[in-house]
Amino acid sequence: MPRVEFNRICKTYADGTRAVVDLDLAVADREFLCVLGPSGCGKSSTLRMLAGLESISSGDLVLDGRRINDVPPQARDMAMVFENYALYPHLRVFENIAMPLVARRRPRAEIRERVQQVAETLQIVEYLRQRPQTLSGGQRQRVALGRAIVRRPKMFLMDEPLGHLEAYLRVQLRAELRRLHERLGATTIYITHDQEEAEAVSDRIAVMENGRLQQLGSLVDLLDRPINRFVAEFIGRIPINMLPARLAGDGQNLQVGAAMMPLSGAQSAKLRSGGTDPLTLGIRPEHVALSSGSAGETISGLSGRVRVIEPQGDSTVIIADTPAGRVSALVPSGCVPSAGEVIELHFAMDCAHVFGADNINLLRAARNSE
Amino acid sequence: MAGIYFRDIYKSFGTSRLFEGLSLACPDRKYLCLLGPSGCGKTTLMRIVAGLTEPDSGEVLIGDKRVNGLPPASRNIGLAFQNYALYPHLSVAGNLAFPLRAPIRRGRYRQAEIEERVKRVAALLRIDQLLHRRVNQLSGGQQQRVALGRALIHDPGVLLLDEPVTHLDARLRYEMRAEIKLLHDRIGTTTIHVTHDQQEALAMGDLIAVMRNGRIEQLGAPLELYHEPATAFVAGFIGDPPMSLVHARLAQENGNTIVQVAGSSLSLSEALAAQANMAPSREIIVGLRPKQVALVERPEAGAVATTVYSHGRVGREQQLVLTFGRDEVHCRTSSAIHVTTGDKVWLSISLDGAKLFDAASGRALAHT
Amino acid sequence: MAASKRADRRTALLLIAPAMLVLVAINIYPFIYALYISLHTFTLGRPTPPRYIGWSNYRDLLDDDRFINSLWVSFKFVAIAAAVEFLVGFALAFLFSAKLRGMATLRKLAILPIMVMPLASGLIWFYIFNENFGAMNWFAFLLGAPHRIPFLTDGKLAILSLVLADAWQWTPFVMLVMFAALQAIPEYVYEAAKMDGLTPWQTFWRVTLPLLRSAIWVVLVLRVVDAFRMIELIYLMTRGGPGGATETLSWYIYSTGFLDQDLGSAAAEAVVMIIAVSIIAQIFVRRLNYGAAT
Amino acid sequence: MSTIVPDKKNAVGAATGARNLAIYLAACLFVGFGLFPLYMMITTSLKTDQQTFAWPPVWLFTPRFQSYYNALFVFGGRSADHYLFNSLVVTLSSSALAVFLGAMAAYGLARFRFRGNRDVAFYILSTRFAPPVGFIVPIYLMVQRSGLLDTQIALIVVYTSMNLSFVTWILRGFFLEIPIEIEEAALVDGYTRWQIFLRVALPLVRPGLAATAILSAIFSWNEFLFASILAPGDAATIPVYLAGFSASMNIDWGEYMAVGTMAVLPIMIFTLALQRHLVRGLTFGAVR
Repeated sequence: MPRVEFNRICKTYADGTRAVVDLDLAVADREFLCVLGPSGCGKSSTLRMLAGLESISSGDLVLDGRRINDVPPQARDMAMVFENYALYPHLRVFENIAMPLVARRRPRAEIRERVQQVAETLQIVEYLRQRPQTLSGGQRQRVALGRAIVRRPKMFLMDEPLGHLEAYLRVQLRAELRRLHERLGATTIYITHDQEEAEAVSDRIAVMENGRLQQLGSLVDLLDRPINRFVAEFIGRIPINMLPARLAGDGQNLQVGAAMMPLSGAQSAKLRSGGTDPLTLGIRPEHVALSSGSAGETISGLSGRVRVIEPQGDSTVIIADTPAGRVSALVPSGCVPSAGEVIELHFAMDCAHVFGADNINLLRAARNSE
Repeated sequence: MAGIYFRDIYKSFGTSRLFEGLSLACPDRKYLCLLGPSGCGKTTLMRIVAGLTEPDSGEVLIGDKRVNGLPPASRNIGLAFQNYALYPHLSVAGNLAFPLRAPIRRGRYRQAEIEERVKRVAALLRIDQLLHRRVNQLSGGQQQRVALGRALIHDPGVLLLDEPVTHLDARLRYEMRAEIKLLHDRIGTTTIHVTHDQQEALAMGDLIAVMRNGRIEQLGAPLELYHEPATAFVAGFIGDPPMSLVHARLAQENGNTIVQVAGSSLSLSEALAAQANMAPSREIIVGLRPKQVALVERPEAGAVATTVYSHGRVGREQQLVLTFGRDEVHCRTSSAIHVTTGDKVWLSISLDGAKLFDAASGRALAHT
Repeated sequence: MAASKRADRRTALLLIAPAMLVLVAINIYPFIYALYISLHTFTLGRPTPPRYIGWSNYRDLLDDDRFINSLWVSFKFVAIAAAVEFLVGFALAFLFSAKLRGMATLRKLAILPIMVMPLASGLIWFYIFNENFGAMNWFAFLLGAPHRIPFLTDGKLAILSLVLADAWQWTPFVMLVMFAALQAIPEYVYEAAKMDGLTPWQTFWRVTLPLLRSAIWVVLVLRVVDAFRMIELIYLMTRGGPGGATETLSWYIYSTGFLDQDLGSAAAEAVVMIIAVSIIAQIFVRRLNYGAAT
Repeated sequence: MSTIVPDKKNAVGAATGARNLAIYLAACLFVGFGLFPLYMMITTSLKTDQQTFAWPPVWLFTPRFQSYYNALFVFGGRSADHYLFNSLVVTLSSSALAVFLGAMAAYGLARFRFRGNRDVAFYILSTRFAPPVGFIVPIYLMVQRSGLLDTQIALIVVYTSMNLSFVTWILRGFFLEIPIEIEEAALVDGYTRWQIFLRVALPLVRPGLAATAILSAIFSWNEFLFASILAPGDAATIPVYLAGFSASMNIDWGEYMAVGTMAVLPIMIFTLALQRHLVRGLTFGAVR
C-alpha cells in the first residue's frame, strides 16, 4: 500500500513561475525514492510541499489515505535533512540533535539516552560538546542526519544532503545512507542532481525536468529505455552520443553522415510509422566499438579521427571527430588507438535510441517487442 | 615554453609543516595533474609556482630560471583560479584584456593588438558572443572559459589550473575536459592542473603526481598509477572503485608462502610469493580490484566469510561494500543477487593481479 | 621572501598612516592634553597662565554635589531611555517583519526620525511640550487633564519628556537594527524548527532570541553610550533645569567648561567620563570580537 | 503570538485577516507618532503668529509660504543661506576625506598581516565610543592655539576624525568580503598592490563607499557640539545658527521652524533614497 501519493500536484509561485506541473507520483512504504533532475527542475519544490514548508497550489497530497495539504509541518511526522545542513548555529551538537525531542517535551533522561544512541550510530559522540561551526562538512552532515533520525519519524526527506561535500566523502556517506535506510526502514525521498548518487542509494529514480516528471524507474530502465532525449542525455556517467540522422530511402537503414546503420525489422517499422525528419540517433559510448584503419568493406561503420584519449583504468574513453559530429566510445584499455589515428566506429544498433523532432524516443519499446 | 622544477621545497604554516624536502619535475610541454585529497598541499604547490606563496626554502625553476622571490607578475604564468576570480566590475572583454593592460606590460601591446587578442582568445574558447556581457551574467561554464582565456591571453610560459572543471555539472565537465586537453595539444604550454578527482586526473594528465600530507606518493603516467601503484594510498585512491585494501599476514605452509586473511589462507602465485619474500615484516596489505573478488553463496574451500555493510547500484551492476575485520572490500555482482545489509556472505578471492604492500610503510612490495 | 614581506609591510603602513595620524591628532593627543589640563587650574579668557595643582580637581569632584547629581541624572536618563527604546523597538521589529503589502513603505517612513538633526528634534519637541500652546498639552487636555502640565519645568516630568524626545528619535533605530538582524536569520533555521516540531513560542525562545543575541548587544551598547553623551536635547529643551533635574554628566562638563569657563575642572570631569565610557566600550568590543569569531 | 516567528509567504497555514488588520493599525500608529513632530515642524513654519500660539492648536489652515522662507535667503547677509553653505562645505569635505583615508586604512587592515593589526583595528573601532564632550576642552584649546578658531578647517579635521572610525571599520568588512583570489589574479596579471587597491578593490566596494559617505554626511551635517564651540561665528554651520534662536526670550517660532525644516529635509530625502547598507553602517557592520 503506497504511503505517499501526489495527485496532480501543481506549484505556481506568486511571480507566476510554475515550479511543479501536474505531478502524479506514488511512493511505496519503506521505499527509497530519488528525485533526480538538474537545478530548477522542481524537485526541491516537490520535497518542500511534501514537508509542508511550501503551500500546494492545486492537487492532493495524500499520506496513508489522508489528504494532508493543509496539515502544518509540525504535525506531519516527517524529518528533513537540508542541503546546507540547517543546523542551529547557536547550539552545540548535542542540543541540535536533541531539539526534536525537546520540542516534544520528552524527559531529560530519555533525551540524553536517545541522543547518545544516535551519536554512537553516526560516530559523532566525540563532537557532542562542539558547535556546528567547528565541524567539517561531513561531520555537520552527520549531525543533521542525527537530528532527523533521533525522533524516529514516519518519513525522511533529504534535499541534496551530500551536495556540499567533497567527492570522496560523498561516496562514503552514500553507502552509510543506504545502510541507515536498511536499518531504519523508513520511507525516504531523496533529492539530488547527481545520477551516480541516485543510483547508489535508491530503489527507484524519478527524473524531473521543467516541473514535470519525465520518467520513473530503475536506473537500468532509464539507461536502456529513456522516454525522451532529456532523460537519455541526463542519465549515463559518460554522456550519450547524439548524432543527426535520417531514415534512408529504403527504410531499412539509418543514415548517419555518409554511413548506413542497419535497423532491425521492428525498429524500422517504428521509425517508418512515427518518425519524421530530422531524427537524432542516441548511442551510449559503451555501445560503440572500434576497428582501426579503413578496412573498406564495413558499411555500418562511421570513420573518424581520434582526438582525445581519456584512460579510466580498465577502460578508456576515445573521443573521435566524425563527419556526423564528435563521438565518444568506451573501450577496454587493452586496445586503444593513438591520437590522430583514423578509426572506424561501429554502433550496436540494438541498443540505439532514435529521437524524433519532438525529442520523444521512437524506439523506446524496441527491445521488449523483439 | 619551459618545464617546472621543484627542488627540495620546505614550507610550514605556523607550526604545521607541509613540505619537507619535496622535489618534483614537470617536463616542458607536459600536462601534469597534481592529485590528492584536500589538505594534501597540491594547491599550495601550485601557488608556489605562481609566486602567491613563497617556500621557506628550496628552489623553484621555470625553464632554467630560478623564480624564488620573483613577484607573480614577472613569472610569465597564466593562472585560472578554482572560483574563477573574475573581476565582477568588468565585462568579459575587460576581464580578458586586463592582463594585457597591466603596468608590467605597459607599452607592449597597442590598443588594436589588445582588441585583436581578445577576439582571438574569445573565438578559441567560443565566448566571442559574450564579450560585452558582465561576468556575473554568465553561466558557470562560461565563467570558466573566461577565466581560462584570461590565463592564456598573454601567451604565458606556464599554465596553472586549479580545479578548472570542478564546479561544472557532469555533462559540461566532460565536454570541457576534452576541450582543455585539445587546447593543450594545440598550444603545448606546460600545464599544472590541480584536482582531487582521480577520474579527471586519469583522463587529462600526461603525468600524475599523487600527493598526500605534503609528500609525492607517486609520479607517473595515468595507467602506470592504475596498474602499478607504488603505495597503498595510491592504490586506494585511483580507480572507480579504487582497490580494496585488506590487512593480512604472511605465513609459511609446506614451504610455500601463503597469506592469512580473516581466518582463511590464500596461496600465492610464484611471482607474488617472490614479492612477498621481500617483505620487511609479516604484516602486509593486499590490494584487490573488484574483479578479483567474487561472491559465493555457500562457504567453500578458500572462501572468506564477510558481512554486507551496504549495497547500491552502479550502472547495470550491484556494488557491495563488505566488512572484513577492520577493512572494507568493494565487490561487484549482478543485480539479480539479492542481499541486504547485515547478511553474511562468502567471498572467493583470487590473488592473481593483487598488489601487496608493506603494512607499516604502505609501500608496494614487488620492485626493489 | 623577506623582501616581499617587507614591501607588504611598507604598503600597509603607507595605507594606514594617514588615518592614524588624524586619529592621533584628534583622539589620542587630546586625551593626553585633557589629562594635563585636569591637573591645572585653567580659566577660559583669563590672562593668567595655567597653574599646576596636582589631583585637586579630581578631589574636588568627590565633594561636588552637582557632579554627583549629574552622575545620578545621567544614570536615570540612560537607563530609562535605553530600556524604553529597546523594548519598544524590539517589539516593533517583529511587527514590521510581517510580510504584508505596503509594510516596506511603512518601515521606510518609520525610520525617518533617525536622520533628523538632534538639535532640530530638540527644537520640535521644545515646541510640542510648550506649556501654553504645545500640542502635548492639548492631547493631555483631550484625555481629561484638569490643568496645563508643565512638561519641561517640573523636575520629575522634565527628564521623562527628554526620554520621550530621545525615544522618538532612537526607537526607530532599534527597530531598524533588530529588523535587519531578524532578516539575517536564515530561513532554513525556521524550516528546521518546523520540521523538528517546535511551537512558535519554543521557536522564539530557543531559536530566534539566541540568534539575535549579538545584535541585541550591539544595539544596547550603542544606545547606552549615545544616550550617555546626548547633549542637544538638553541644550534646547531644559538646559539642565529645573534645578539640575536634567543635568547629565555631558551637560555638566559642557557648562563647567564653556558656561562657567573652568577648563581645569571640566577636563577632570571629561577624563572621568572618557575612562568610564572606554570601559564599557572595551567590554563591548571584546564581545563583538568574540561574536565575529564564532 | 504567531508574529514571534516571521512567517514565510508560502508556508502552510496563512495569516488571518483580523491579525493583518491589527498589524497594520499598530504599524500606522507608530509611523504616525514618528511623523507627527515633523508635521508640527513643517506646519508651524507655514503658520502665522496667531496660528502658532493659538489654543487649542490650529490643525487646518491655509499655509503661508512667503515671509519665513524668504527671510532665510538674504544672500550676502548673515542668514540661513550663509550657514547652509558653511554646512555644505564642511559636510562634503569631511565626508570625502573620511571615506578616502578610511578606505585606505581599511584596505591596509583587511589585506596585510602585520603585528598589531587587530589592535589597530579595534582601537579605530573604539574611538566610535569616545564621548565627544570629553574631548571638547583640549580640542578647543588646540584649535585656539593654532589660530583656527571659527574656521571651517577646524571642523573638517574634527569631523573627519570622528567619521574615520566607522568608515574604516565598515569598509574593512567590505574589503574582507572580496575573495582574495580576485586580487591574486590581478597580482598574477601584473598589477602592483597600490594599483590593485585603486583598480580592483575600490570599484568592488562601491556600495560600501556610498554607505559610509552617506553616514559621514549625516553625522557632519547634524553635529552641533563641536560646531558650537569651534565655529561660533562666521564659520558656523546650520545647527549653530538654529541654536542661536533659542537663546532669545521671544522666539520667532515660524522662522525658527523654517530653518529647522531647511536643516532636516535635505539629509532626510537624501538618505531615504539611499537606504541600502544603512543598518550595516549604523552598527559598523555588526548587523547587516
